[in-house]
Amino acid sequence: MIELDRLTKRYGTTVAVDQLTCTVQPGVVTGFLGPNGAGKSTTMRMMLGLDRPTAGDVRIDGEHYDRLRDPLNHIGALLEAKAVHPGRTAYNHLTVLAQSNGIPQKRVPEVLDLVGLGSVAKKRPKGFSLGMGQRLGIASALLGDPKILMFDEPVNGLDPEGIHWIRNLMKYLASEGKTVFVSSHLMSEMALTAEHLIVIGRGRLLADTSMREFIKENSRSYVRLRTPEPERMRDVLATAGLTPVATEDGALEVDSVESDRLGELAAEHGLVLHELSPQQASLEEAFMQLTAEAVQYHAHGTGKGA
Amino acid sequence: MIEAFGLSKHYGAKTAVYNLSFQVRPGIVTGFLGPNGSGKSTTMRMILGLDEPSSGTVTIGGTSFRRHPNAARQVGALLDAKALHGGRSARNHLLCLAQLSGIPKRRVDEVLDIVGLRSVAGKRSKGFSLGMGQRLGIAAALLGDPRVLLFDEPVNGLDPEGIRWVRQLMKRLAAEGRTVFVSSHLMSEMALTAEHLIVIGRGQLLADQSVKEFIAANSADFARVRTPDTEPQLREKLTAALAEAGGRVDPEADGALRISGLPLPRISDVAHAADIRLWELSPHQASLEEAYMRMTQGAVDYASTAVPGGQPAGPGQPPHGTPPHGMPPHGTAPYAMPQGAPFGAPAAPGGGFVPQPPQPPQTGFGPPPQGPPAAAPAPVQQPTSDPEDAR
Amino acid sequence: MSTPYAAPQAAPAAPGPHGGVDHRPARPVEQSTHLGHAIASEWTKIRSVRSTIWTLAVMFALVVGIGLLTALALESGPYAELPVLGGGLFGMMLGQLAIITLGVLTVTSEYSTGMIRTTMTVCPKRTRVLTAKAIVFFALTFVMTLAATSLTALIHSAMLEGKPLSPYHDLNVGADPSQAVETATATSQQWLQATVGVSLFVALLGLLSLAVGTLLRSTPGGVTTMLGLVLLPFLISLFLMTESTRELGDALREYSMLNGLSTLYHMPFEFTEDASQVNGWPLLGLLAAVTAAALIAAYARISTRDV
Amino acid sequence: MAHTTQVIRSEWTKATTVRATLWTLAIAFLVTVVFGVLISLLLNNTFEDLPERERLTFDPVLTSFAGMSLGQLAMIAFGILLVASEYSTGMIRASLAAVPQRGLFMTAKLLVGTLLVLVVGMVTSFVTFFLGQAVLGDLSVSIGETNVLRAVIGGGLYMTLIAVFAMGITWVLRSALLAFSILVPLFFLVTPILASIEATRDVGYWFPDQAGTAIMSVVDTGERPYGPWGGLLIMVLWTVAALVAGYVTLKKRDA
Repeated sequence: MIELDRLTKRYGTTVAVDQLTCTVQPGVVTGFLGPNGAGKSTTMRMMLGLDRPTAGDVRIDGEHYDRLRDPLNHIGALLEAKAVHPGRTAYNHLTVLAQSNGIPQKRVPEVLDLVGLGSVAKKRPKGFSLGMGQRLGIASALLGDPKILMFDEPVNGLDPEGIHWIRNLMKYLASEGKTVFVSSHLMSEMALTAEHLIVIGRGRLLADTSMREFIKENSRSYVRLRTPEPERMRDVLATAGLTPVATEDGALEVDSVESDRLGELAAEHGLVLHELSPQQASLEEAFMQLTAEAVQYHAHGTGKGA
Repeated sequence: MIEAFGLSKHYGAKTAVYNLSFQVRPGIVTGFLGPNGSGKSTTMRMILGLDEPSSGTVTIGGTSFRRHPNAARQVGALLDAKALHGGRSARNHLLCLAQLSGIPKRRVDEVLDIVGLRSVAGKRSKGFSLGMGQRLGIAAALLGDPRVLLFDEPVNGLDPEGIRWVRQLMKRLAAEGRTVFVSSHLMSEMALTAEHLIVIGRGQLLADQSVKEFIAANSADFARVRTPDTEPQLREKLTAALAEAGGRVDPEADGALRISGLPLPRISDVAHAADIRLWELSPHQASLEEAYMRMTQGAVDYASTAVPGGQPAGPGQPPHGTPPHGMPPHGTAPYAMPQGAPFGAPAAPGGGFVPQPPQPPQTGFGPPPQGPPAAAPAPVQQPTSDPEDAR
Repeated sequence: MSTPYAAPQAAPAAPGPHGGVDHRPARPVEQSTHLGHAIASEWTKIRSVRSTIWTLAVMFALVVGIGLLTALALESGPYAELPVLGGGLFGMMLGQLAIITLGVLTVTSEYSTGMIRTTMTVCPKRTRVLTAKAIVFFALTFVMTLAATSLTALIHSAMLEGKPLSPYHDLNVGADPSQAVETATATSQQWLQATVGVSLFVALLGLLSLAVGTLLRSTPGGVTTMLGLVLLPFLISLFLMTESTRELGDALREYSMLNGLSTLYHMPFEFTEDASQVNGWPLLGLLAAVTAAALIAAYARISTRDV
Repeated sequence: MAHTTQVIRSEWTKATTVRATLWTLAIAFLVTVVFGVLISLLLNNTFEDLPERERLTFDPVLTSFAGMSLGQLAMIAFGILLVASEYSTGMIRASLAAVPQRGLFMTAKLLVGTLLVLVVGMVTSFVTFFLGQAVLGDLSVSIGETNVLRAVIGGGLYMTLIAVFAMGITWVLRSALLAFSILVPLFFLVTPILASIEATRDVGYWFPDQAGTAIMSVVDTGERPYGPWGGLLIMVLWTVAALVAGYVTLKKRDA
């Protein structure tokens, strides 16, 4: 569990993180979202005691980070992929970290195998690709088998196979009762991974809610219908007090209703359905809606002139 | 138009790219996919004349890159975001590139506007986030208003707003008749952006086809059907009826049914005939990710160990609960598809993805966790998972 | 694909002010580029990085500052111990290190930052880029060192000219300064060598560093190599004083870069009785030849090797 | 305390698993010994040619340590690389995440670094002394003579302190390039020049390297305002000051 209490960080006059209060719960994957410059990285760095808060507090399982003895056994973090000496082999890199926290040596080959770097354990990371660096970073996060895991953009540089793997890994870790805190800009990835969301913009908390709630609250959900008898369907829906909207491809979209009810309605009137699918907006869309004005570097809508 | 013919690149004894021939056509966004180490970057670098091919040729608009009288007016490229001197301001960075290819100075401010970096143009790029660096790289690519654009992982580090912007930018550039060639690992992004795909693995061409064809050829669609919760017997009845009609029916965790091998109207008819009401009947297309994973399995270089209690990396795990709607569906196909792997031979030691049976849990060095947390591991091979079959 | 319902965002964003191909800003189409473009570009590159400005400022401060201190120290003595303009050497010994570093960095920073790939994709004519770099760098460092050496020479000539020559230089003169018949002056040849000559020498040394940087593509590698090239021959020569090796030692010392610089200040390591015979130009020519050879190697390297 | 030993062990692994650090130590040893022997050899052959004054103040111990002026550069490089590589690679974040107690972290690194340079420094000092004396022949002194053991041990201490001083400075500067470009010219050009020019000699003597050198001479030329131990003390003070400044920087600044 990670608790933030009015956490604040100022650099000179700019406020990077502003009175952030929230709790990251164990047992679920919590996504940490925000536009660039929202203060995500600063927040994560303060959690790890790398940056000092200007005011407020952040606690890991009730303790300040720098009070933790062997912190790797409490919290494992992937902050940036290549935080590694290029001349030290992957195996030795992990050994260094393991020794500093009294983690048994045999754990090192274990995590290397786990992330798929077993075959290059004795190679120097100088020649690693971004994806391999990322895997090494993930290995160091898992090293102490901590109860809390923090990943900053974990899929950066990973190939699809790696992306798939890390997604399942995070879900598995959460299902084991661990606290998993992930920041990412990739909404489609997040949607597949996170159950809970913490969204910040300009250093402030914008949302702290479940994925489902978040999408529901910040976008439109509807049911798409397809039937050989669209006219009759319209009438039936109108009678029920619903207003369908026809789409270009001949389907009907009905807002704010459960598909269950539409199924019953159709059956009642003997209507054949060729599709009855509940639709939800994507996380990306919901996120855009929420953070619209918290975006810092707005590109112009056009690539013109280009 | 980019044309590669018999392109090969060896580094010592190692072959990075082997006999690669393809065309990237103007007017559409072409995606360039492949696992890590498959030779994507090397190919990109050869297109741009940074690396010399060991054999074969690659031309842009009929001329090899290094022969272009003014390459920047023909070709714009984003190779990696931070390929710039951190001590130089964004504007000066673009200015020196503009001068190098005789582009007027005001174009610098134009592209800064396009990518939204005008306000930080005078700041040194050292302090830029990855996303800002990426925008600057895109600005540099657009500088010469080129007919051909190459982007390597363009959304890396961008925030959601930026990702969406890049996606629209690339589509617009293509719509203007330019050649847009994009490499990315993010399948969901690619699916939204690219129309055509070139897929390579271990340096060789695996596929050169439209996204639609690619997905169709490499995955299976299915339908999701829900019957009223209140009457469980309807579910049994429907299962039997659909099986009789030739469909393949699998239960999903939330009580819905997953049906493959039958078109939606047919399912509807079967249900109707059996007098079963439906609460949901949604089409699910396989995702590009799933299709891609199946195609490239043999060509993955650094495969991770299976997630404990989960599944070997690969699509097709049963959901841990109801997945958020509309996410790429969990594929029906298990991972270890022999025909999915173009390199049928057993993977080289230390390399290739080897289909793995479900493994004992591996995280944690304490007592092993009790059993897998999710559904029982899927069988490694399923006879019906043949793509053609499922279609 | 997987998000069929993402309908709202599927609609393309509102077209921007410039919608399509036809609205591209009209501007003169330049079919091809030439060296002039590359030079303009390199000039922007070199001036837009703080480290360049700092390095040159440090060089300037070292040369002029140490020159001034030396002049003050020399002025306090009764005799002119050195050639009038010779005191500039000490500042330049340090100042040349700044130029060497800058020369190496001009190329290697492109490699270490990855900028080189951007540059080469914008201008695939690699030799042109190298030529432009060399021209811009040489011109800039030459002008800067010329300013520094000229100012130093002016200071020295103003403060030291007219001091009596040390009696040790002329055994006929007694120990009493007032009896010294000759006073220290700087000939026009000395002026030319201590300003233009030294500036050419140091700028060439920088150019050599640039070539070495191109060959090695590594900042520490380049700087170490250049420091070795400048310092080692002289250091090694110190250890070759025994009879058998003395000749080799003398040759190393005579042709060392430090002696090249020193000679231009009319203070060659090998003491000669006749000051009028001291001439720095041959060693400068030697350095030019070495630099040319290194540049040729750099051209060969840059055009054949993968970036 | 178990925790401290863990961290020290980790730092030990860090220092010994990167080739660059080990190479610099090896180079420090080789350069010092080889140059020391060469110069001793040279002097032994040319002793008769030396001016009277130099023959009278001839210091066989200091002569055998002549290679140290070059060898110390490698020691400085070791000190700089040990610390700066944390920053240049980003490893510092992984390290501080693993050991958030920054004082402990720095102490452990310092201890490991000091131990390594002390051992290498001492070995270098003794080896170069004995080889140098062997080569010096008639001019040599034995380790048992007055002040000689002090000078030889002092040589090891000097090399240790110069590397630790470099570490302290690097903690402040956090960049290898900066540290190199300040320390190398300082010790290789500036202080030797200051100490050899009459006018500036009095200032030059107070720099750490010049002061520290005093411990290595057996013959007191009486030029310096302090004795051998006084000189070493000055060097220790410089080193402590650099370390304190380094600690404050580490403690105060965000990683």
